[in-house]
Amino acid sequence: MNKTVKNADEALAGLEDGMTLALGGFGLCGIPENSIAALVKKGKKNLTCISNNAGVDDFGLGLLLQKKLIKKMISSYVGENAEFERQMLSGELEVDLIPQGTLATRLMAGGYGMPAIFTPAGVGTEVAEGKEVRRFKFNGEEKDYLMEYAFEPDFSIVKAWKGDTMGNLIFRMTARNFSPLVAMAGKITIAEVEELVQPGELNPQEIHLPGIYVTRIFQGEKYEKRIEQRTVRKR
Amino acid sequence: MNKTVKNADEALAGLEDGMTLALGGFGLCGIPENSIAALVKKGKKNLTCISNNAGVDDFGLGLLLQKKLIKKMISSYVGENAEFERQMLSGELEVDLIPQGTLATRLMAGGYGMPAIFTPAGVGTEVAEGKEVRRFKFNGEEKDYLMEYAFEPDFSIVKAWKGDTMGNLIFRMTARNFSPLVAMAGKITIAEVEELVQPGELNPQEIHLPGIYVTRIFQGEKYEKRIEQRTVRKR
Amino acid sequence: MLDKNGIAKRIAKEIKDGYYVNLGIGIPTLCANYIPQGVNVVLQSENGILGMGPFPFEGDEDADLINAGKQTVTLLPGAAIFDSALSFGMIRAQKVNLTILGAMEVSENGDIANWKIPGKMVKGMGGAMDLVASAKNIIVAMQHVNKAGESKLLPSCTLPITGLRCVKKIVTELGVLDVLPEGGFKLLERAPGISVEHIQNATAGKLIVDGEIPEMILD
Amino acid sequence: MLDKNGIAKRIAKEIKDGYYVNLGIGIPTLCANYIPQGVNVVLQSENGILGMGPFPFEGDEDADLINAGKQTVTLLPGAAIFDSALSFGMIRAQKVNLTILGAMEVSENGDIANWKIPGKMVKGMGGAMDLVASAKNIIVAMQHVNKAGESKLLPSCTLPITGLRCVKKIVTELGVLDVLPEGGFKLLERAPGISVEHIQNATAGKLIVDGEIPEMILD
Repeated sequence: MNKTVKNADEALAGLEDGMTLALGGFGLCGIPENSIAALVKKGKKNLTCISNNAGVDDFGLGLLLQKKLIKKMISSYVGENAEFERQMLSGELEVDLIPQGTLATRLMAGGYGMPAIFTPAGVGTEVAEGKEVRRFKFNGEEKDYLMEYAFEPDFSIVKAWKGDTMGNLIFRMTARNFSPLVAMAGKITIAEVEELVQPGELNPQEIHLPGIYVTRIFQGEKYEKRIEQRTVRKR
Repeated sequence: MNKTVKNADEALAGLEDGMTLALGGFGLCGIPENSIAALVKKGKKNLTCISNNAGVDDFGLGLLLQKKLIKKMISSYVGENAEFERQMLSGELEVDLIPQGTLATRLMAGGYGMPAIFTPAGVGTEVAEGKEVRRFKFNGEEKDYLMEYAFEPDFSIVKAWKGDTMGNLIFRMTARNFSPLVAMAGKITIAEVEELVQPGELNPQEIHLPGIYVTRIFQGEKYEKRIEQRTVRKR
Repeated sequence: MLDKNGIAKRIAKEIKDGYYVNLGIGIPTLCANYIPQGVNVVLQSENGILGMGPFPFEGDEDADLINAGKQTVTLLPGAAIFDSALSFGMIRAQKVNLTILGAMEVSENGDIANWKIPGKMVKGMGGAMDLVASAKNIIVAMQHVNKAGESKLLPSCTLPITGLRCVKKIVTELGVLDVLPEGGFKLLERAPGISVEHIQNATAGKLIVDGEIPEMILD
Repeated sequence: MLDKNGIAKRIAKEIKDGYYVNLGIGIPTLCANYIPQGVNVVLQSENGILGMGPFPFEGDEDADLINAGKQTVTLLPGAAIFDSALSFGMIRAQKVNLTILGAMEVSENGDIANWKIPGKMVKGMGGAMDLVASAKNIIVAMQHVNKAGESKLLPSCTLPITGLRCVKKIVTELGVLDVLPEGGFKLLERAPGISVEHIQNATAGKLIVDGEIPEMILD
């Protein structure tokens, strides 16, 4: 069961204009750098991208925005990105802002085969418009919940720290973030890894995402791992 | 943030007659042996137990059944237990049999703050009686799902392999099973561990259940780890 | 007429390279022994394993490593361990390509009954209801008739249902049958030495015999 | 009148031993610097950390270890890392004892607006809507009035709502106020040198002044 492909280009086989992509990462942390570069090169248009953030002007999903490849972003937090702002305000780019926990849980729901979930996030706000509201008693409290639907992206693209050729993934530190959830939601799931190893080299107990969710895997050529907010203490 | 208690007895402080308990384990694999022994000693009655299985006659939850401490079992698979059968057929013991995935997901829903979930398991069967059925399109297919409610046990009791004093847990092999889900659902959660370590001794990336879900933790005195079906190959 | 290993052997031919497979208790478990050379499959056990291996060598049993039948097992290289919620999550999300399980009855529209006999001690459905409600591809391994000689392939199930319209294929000691979406058991193959008439007599539900029915080839 | 650090210092007194706390961006982040000795707390960051530590020493930054504000951070002993779904799971399940965040407006019934100004570039709600919808105990850290001198404590919010009836306590540069379940801002403490009248003038919503209002004690 070898899921290895040569590179990002080969991994993206089958991607078409107008498809929906989900991408892992939080800010610039844990983003699939090599796949994003390949997406830019490939130039498929009118993409809908599900990703917590939209990158910065010259890195991450910002690179796709510059090429005007994205029709719609589904995110919880954007900004830090002038081209994004320009496209959004001019109406070139559709933006669907949703609560961060809702985003994460809708991806998880896709991977868990649950067509919908309930969350209190957004009740009474414009996020609730047009959505089904339902009252539940939970944790000793009666309150309203929104019903939110699972995401089912055509392609899911994530970066992991280590992966084996069967697709089992281990993430490093907070580069985990949305990535396992993104990976489990995809109809086709691409994992790029910093280190690709043979089956048996990862401890079965330490795997964050079982390979059954991964369709194609490759070792990324290089990783810049840019830091968005370098905050430090003096020694 | 030290959650250590001396032993199972101390961990069970606050347990009362008639409460609902969820217990980790699959068959006899990964069951909280020391806590079960303490429950027998404590003798609180009319307990409702949520557990995938009900143990065997002389081990696991079978020990509570012998003492007639359990009023109701919520499980996916029972049997292998003559006393269980006797109490069930005589009507002394209520038994609510539910699909295994439903059991797991209802526990998870408790820990994830989701009051209800949807699953296709049991649609069209007697499990669906009295439950809300809802049609969704998911994965290219329209089908019916049951709405099932989150579990909110008064006490959750699990056994882990390693844990630190802050309650972070790591499970070994398939002794993981329901245990992280049980642990996250409890109003009060007790973890007994084979090895209790200091904060910093566990790798933060390898933790299966973050300590925020654990109320009390102790190192079990000893573990028998009985095997239910010893199946082997000849060398 | 096939014995249990024969049924398992025939079903194993349905397992394709690259499949993730969940094997139920009994005959389905035996299928693992007959997976053809060169066919790479990963076995899922719903208590939280992908990459389940054979039973351990004597003395190597690990109480913390069992399958959904509570039997001691081993892991193969590339295995992964997870909790029960994720296990049924991947089942519900239809990431498991094939589910093989036993049945007490199957109806001609694909309903399955395999968890409960009213009036008898009920042990529970375990993961069966989740599996049959979710899997896209379900093969039933069972005897064609019960111990009383009554057909288990029925117009409709008489026992409490485990799942509706879910069984796609049935392999019994007598033959191989597809359950058609429009209803009916379509006979595909006969077991060695078994006549169509024999199968017809053992099938209470609607049997569809279309043209010559070949004898199955096992090796 | 308190500066930002003063507000953070006062809020830090609300953090009790054994609390799991989520700190928003801005003033709330500063609270971590003033947690009293002997009070053990665990900081949660919604991108997947329990046990977040201070910023790293220069040169120790790790691109894979950031907080929800995308700042490089460290882990303390006993930390745990998890994915975003579990992170919001524990928030929704109310395992996080205290959430401290900023606001543009708070209404006298506890509604909060802090994510969107119509007509301006909208950056998104991030995790704020999840946090305010779920947390049992929410303290808002903010300025009492905006840059135009208008009160941010209102009869009802004028900006798009982030969450309904969720704020329990507000600490501003002028004082400490509880939001009462039946509605109204109950003044609990005045900032050093600030009069009740000053606070009354800066509060557009219903202010409840019951008896003598003490000046706050910060050390």
